Amino acid sequence: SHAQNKGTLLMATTTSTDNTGLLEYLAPQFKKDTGIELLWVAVGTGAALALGENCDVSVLLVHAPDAEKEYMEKGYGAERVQIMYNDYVILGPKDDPAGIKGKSVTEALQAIQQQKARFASRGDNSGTHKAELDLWKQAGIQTPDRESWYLSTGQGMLNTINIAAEQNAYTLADRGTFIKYEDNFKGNPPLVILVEGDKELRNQYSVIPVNPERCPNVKYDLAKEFAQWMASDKTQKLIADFKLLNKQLFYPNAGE
Amino acid sequence: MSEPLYRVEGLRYSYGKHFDLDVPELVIEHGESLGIVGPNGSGKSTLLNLLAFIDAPDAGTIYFEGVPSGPESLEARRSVTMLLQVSYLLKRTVFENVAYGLRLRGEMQDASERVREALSWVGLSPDKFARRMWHELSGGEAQRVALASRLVLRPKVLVLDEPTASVDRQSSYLIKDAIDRCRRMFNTSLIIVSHDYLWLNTVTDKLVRMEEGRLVEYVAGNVIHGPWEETGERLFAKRLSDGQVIVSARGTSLQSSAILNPSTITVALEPPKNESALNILKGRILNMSDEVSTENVLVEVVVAQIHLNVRVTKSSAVRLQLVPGKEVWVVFKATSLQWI
Amino acid sequence: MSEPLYRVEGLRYSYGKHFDLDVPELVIEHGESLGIVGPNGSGKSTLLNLLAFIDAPDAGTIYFEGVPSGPESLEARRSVTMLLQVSYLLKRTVFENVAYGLRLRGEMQDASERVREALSWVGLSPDKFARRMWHELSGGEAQRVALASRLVLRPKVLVLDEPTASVDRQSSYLIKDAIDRCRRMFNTSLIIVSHDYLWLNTVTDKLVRMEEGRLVEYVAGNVIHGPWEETGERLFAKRLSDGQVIVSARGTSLQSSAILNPSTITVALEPPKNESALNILKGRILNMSDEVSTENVLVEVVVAQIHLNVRVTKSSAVRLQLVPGKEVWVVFKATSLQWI
Amino acid sequence: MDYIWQGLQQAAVLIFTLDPETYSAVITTLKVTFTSITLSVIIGVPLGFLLGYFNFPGKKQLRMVVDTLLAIPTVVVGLLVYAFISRRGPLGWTNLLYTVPGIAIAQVFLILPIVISLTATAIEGLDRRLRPTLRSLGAGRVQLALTSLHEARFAVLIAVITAYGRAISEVGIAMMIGGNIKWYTRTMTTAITLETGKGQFSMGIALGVILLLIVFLLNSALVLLRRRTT
Amino acid sequence: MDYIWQGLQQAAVLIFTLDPETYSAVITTLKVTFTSITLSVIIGVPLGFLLGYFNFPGKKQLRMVVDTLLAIPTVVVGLLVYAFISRRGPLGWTNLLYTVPGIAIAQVFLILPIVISLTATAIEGLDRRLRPTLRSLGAGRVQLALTSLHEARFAVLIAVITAYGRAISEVGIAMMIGGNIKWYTRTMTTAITLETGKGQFSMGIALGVILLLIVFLLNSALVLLRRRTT
Ligand SMILES: Nc1ncnc2c1ncn2[C@@H]1O[C@H](COP(=O)(O)OP(=O)(O)OP(=O)(O)O)[C@@H](O)[C@H]1O
Ligand SMILES: Nc1ncnc2c1ncn2[C@@H]1O[C@H](COP(=O)(O)OP(=O)(O)OP(=O)(O)O)[C@@H](O)[C@H]1O
Ligand SMILES: [Mg+2]
Ligand SMILES: [Mg+2]
Repeated sequence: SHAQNKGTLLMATTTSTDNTGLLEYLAPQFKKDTGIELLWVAVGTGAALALGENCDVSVLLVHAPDAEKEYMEKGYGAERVQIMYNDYVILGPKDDPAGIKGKSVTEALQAIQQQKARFASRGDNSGTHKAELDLWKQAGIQTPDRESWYLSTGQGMLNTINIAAEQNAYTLADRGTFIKYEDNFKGNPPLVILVEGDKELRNQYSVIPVNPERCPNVKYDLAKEFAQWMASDKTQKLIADFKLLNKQLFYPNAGE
Repeated sequence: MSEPLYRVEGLRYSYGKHFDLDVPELVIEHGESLGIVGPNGSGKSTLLNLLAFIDAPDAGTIYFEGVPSGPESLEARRSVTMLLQVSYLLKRTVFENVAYGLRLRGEMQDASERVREALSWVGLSPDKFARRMWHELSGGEAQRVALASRLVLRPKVLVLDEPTASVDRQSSYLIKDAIDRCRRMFNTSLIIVSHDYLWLNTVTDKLVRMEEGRLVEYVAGNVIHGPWEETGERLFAKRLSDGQVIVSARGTSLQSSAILNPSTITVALEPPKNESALNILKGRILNMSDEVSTENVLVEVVVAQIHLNVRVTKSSAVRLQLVPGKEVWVVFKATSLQWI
Repeated sequence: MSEPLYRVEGLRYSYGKHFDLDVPELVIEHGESLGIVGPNGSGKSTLLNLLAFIDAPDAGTIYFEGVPSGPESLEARRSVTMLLQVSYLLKRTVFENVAYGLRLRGEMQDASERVREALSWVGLSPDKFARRMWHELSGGEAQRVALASRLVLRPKVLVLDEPTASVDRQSSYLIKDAIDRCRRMFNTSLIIVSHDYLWLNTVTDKLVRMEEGRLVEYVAGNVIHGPWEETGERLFAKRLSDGQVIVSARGTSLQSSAILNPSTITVALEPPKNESALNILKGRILNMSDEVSTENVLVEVVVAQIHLNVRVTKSSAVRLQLVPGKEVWVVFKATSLQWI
Repeated sequence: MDYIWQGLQQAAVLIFTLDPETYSAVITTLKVTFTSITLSVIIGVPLGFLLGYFNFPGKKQLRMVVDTLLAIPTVVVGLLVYAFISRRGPLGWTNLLYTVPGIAIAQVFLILPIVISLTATAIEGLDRRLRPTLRSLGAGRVQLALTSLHEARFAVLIAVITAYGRAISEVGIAMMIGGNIKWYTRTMTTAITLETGKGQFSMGIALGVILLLIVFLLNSALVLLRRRTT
Repeated sequence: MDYIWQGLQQAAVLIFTLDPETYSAVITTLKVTFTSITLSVIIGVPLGFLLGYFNFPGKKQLRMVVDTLLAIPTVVVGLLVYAFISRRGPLGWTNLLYTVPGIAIAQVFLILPIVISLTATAIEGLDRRLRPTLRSLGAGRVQLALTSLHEARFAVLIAVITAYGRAISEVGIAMMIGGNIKWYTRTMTTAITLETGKGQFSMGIALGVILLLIVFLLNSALVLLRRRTT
């Protein structure tokens, strides 16, 4: 049975959720369950947070835990609901010139730096970029900048993967986008996963309804309903079932 | 109305340092027909542009029917229409060009009739030309279309800047007829510039001459330009290409021009003896033309490279058996030249 | 050289259905000076464009010094230079305009001298004008700059389309001198179109007339245009505005035009009696001009709205005491009119 | 390489199946660009006329500013307009953000300089005799402007076509102000960008081909119209 | 709203501290756009002249195609060029991808239609008497073309300025073909897009202001140059 029409809810999100098709997959179900039509604007993480800060959207779906925390502290968000994660992987050319296959993240990054093997960085302050910066720090390497082997692309994930592929470079990517990328190449892409599975590589997504006290115009009720719906068991199952090339892209972890 | 059509006071216009127009006074009456002659660059077109309210003067006022008027007075501007020296047709058909002014005035009811009429006035068959595009015309045809688009407006004042340049002789008389018809039917006043004195004479009642930005009395075309040389006897002299010399009383500068009134020149068949006049020059008659509605004939005499117009009565022309091609002597005094 | 300057064979050019130029044959010799007259729209400019290799003919060949030439023959195009009827100046200074052709030919060594010279030929002081921009000129000045930029090229052939339209009378003789100088100094041949017969007569050796796209023998300007009416006696008649009638032998169509040679007309002081000539018309002499280098005078007689040129000898002009303004009778036969 | 070819095929499929997503983006694109070009013509052609026709002190400087604005990046326009119509901006109450009229209005700022500058150039290129001719025939101010524009109609039309091309091909403003919301504010260009971002290059090409086809049809319609009216 | 003001301040700071990242992006931008505009002028002005000057069968159709290409989105150009110069493309061996010359060449496809179309319009707007005048003065083919362009110089210059504005403000090609690689192929516009994506709106504005300042300086230089040469 269809719920009655309750209007639209505007969300700002990062490009990864949009590009993988997850939202396209969830939105009709959300409408069916709640009568709310979900509309979203896919932008960079920083821009998504800024849109929330400016009261232009009612809810956010983002993945940059540190920035999110700061955002909450400033009182921009009403609450932060953890929804799901996927993980980051280090991709590289099939012939793996720096020989990082199977190494730990720290060792892999060190090898890349020592060999001056090319590495493509998002360089756009996105969740993925911030995670990458953390990983360099953990590996005890000062963040490379003007190194000729370090390419800061300032672009979305998929474009950065493409650049890495063209340049025979390594890169850090979220698994969801990589699977999508693999799909584009009918399962035979020039870049392959070389490092995966480390604990440090987790990529957490959260929903943040915008604080109605700062922004009286936002549809806080609908935003809350969306957060609850995303965290509900039914939706968590839906997320787990979302697959590309028969591979799971996101791992629900609401309430963890 | 007691106010004249135009009353001009202290009119000035200049193009940077190149040229100054200076018309301290000018009155044109209703229904008058004024011809303006003068050499190239003397300011005729500049004056017409001011009188047709196309440009605004730098100083001075033009009273049109008693009202100070200028380019911003649409009322006045619609009473006066001007044919530019190098006419410009809109990128439309001939019909649309001629009808354009009517369209502006919202008088399109009988436009088709009026356009056809105006075209035939200037000697263009409406059936042949009305549908042509603006560029499908010869030079003279284009000029005539431009004229038709002014005549069709039945204006109070028709200002024409060389209407017959590039028009063939036969058609130029056709145009004269068209202009006369306009005068008769709509009591249109005329201000016409032309280098064709003969034609202008037949169209206008009154002629004035423009020289270096100033209006001077009409003196049928004898301007003797500098440079001059100084001679011992307090005189200026101009040496002609065949060695003859024109002498004049001293002027202000060796570059000045002087005017020689055709009535102050006499024609003789022999070089006169015991004459007080200092200038006795040999020349040949090139042309003789009727000064319409007077008893005079204008005789154009070529002296070396200079063309002098001499006014003689018809009877003396007959008495002296003047005929084009004949060798004659022209005689005038050194003091007859007036410096401008 | 045995080959003439121009030999034209079967030349044709048409603008859609509006107009056809048809010149089956034309020869112009080296150093010749040809004048072309004719009414507006008769195809004069079209012919000049072809002779100056600006446009290509639809059919026929122009042999220039024996070589078939056209717009693609740069060599020929550089030997011939043409002044357009409505001249166009490049958006540069006067100096640059006049020097442009020299620049094209890579003859800039003594350009400054040559430009100044050419400007003074057309009566423009180089100091005053050389630095002006193209739009800082009066109509006649612009025309003269355009002419100077042709004269400076010292061309083999100078093609001029109404060089004196909008030029004042005095300057038109200056231009004649400039053209003559060109002929003398560089043996330049001339092809000139003008509506000013008088001036043209003094510049050219030979005149031809253009009518409806065809060259006809020169007949000093008497063309009597249709429409005609039919009369009972196998004649065509044209009623003039004052009621007088011109009669002619039957032509092919009531719309045709007829040519009346000025030599076939006589002037009389009284209406002749017992005359076989059918046309005896009353008119008034407007103008008399010298047919330079002949013993004749051209007398322009106005009969109603029609202007007829009549050729008389100087001696009969004197005998009849002809003078502008005089009333006379013109007499010609119905068979003197030739249909074209 | 292959994706170009696939893109062409896909374009055909999208057209013949009347794909609803594509159809929606086409409609949005047309709505946006018709609005923005109409506004820009209404505002820009008169301003361009004034700039080209009159001489006044500071004209050169003004012209230079307009010419400089030809180089304004779409994102910058997006940012500026966003600053005003964002909820917390002074015009937040207009609710223009993420709407079709919002994109159109922002595009006006992008293409107005093109319309103004090229119209001014068209007017400046007119024959010097036009102004005195029109005055001599008794044209008032407005009639003078209209006829001058009519005389320059081919150049003014190209000004409009160029501006329209800029509007229909821009993506920064449509992204930023429209938000690329599916079924609502997704235009052809934001859709192309999205598909490209997803790596669906052939789909990007397909949509690009459809966009150009639309423009080609519009241009053809214009030519027919022009032929019928002149 | 605040970020506009902050952006202006930040622009001043970036300029006065000669910020190296900004400086690098400015240099890259100038390199790219100078190359692309030079190539486009060399190719486009002659083609525009031919299109505007000659009448030939199919001219109208050709013109319509060029006018349509005025509306080609930058991403589509990026996709097409990418297809050729990607490593797997037929021109992969040129190694143009992610290089400054690569961006410049791709931009040529974007702005060539502008140069061609506006040049053709400029030529078409010339006085009908120009052609016979030049022929009568003995101009050869090339001289005829050069003088015609010189007569239309103001309109041709605006064509070039418009095209340059398009090149310097475009972002899709610089992103796709240049890759926005910091210190190498990051241009002003890709930097602006990046900052905007980061939510650093004031930085976006700052860079936008600097971009416009540069264009303003270029335009002023052009005006001075023009004054000195005419
Ligand atoms: N725009 C201009 N800038 C500078 N000087 C100009 C300009 N227009 C005309 N002049 C100069 O002003 C003077 C008068 O020009 P005007 O056109 O009134 O002469 P005109 O008497 O009509 O001559 P013409 O018989 O040649 O038509 C000329 O000497 C001309 O050189
Ligand atoms: N582009 C054109 N398209 C159609 N007809 C034209 C075109 N140009 C000229 N004509 C026609 O061709 C005829 C000849 O024109 P041309 O210019 O040669 O005449 P012309 O003898 O020079 O006349 P004018 O004394 O008026 O200069 C005219 O009847 C004119 O209407
Ligand atoms: Mg004049
Ligand atoms: Mg002609």
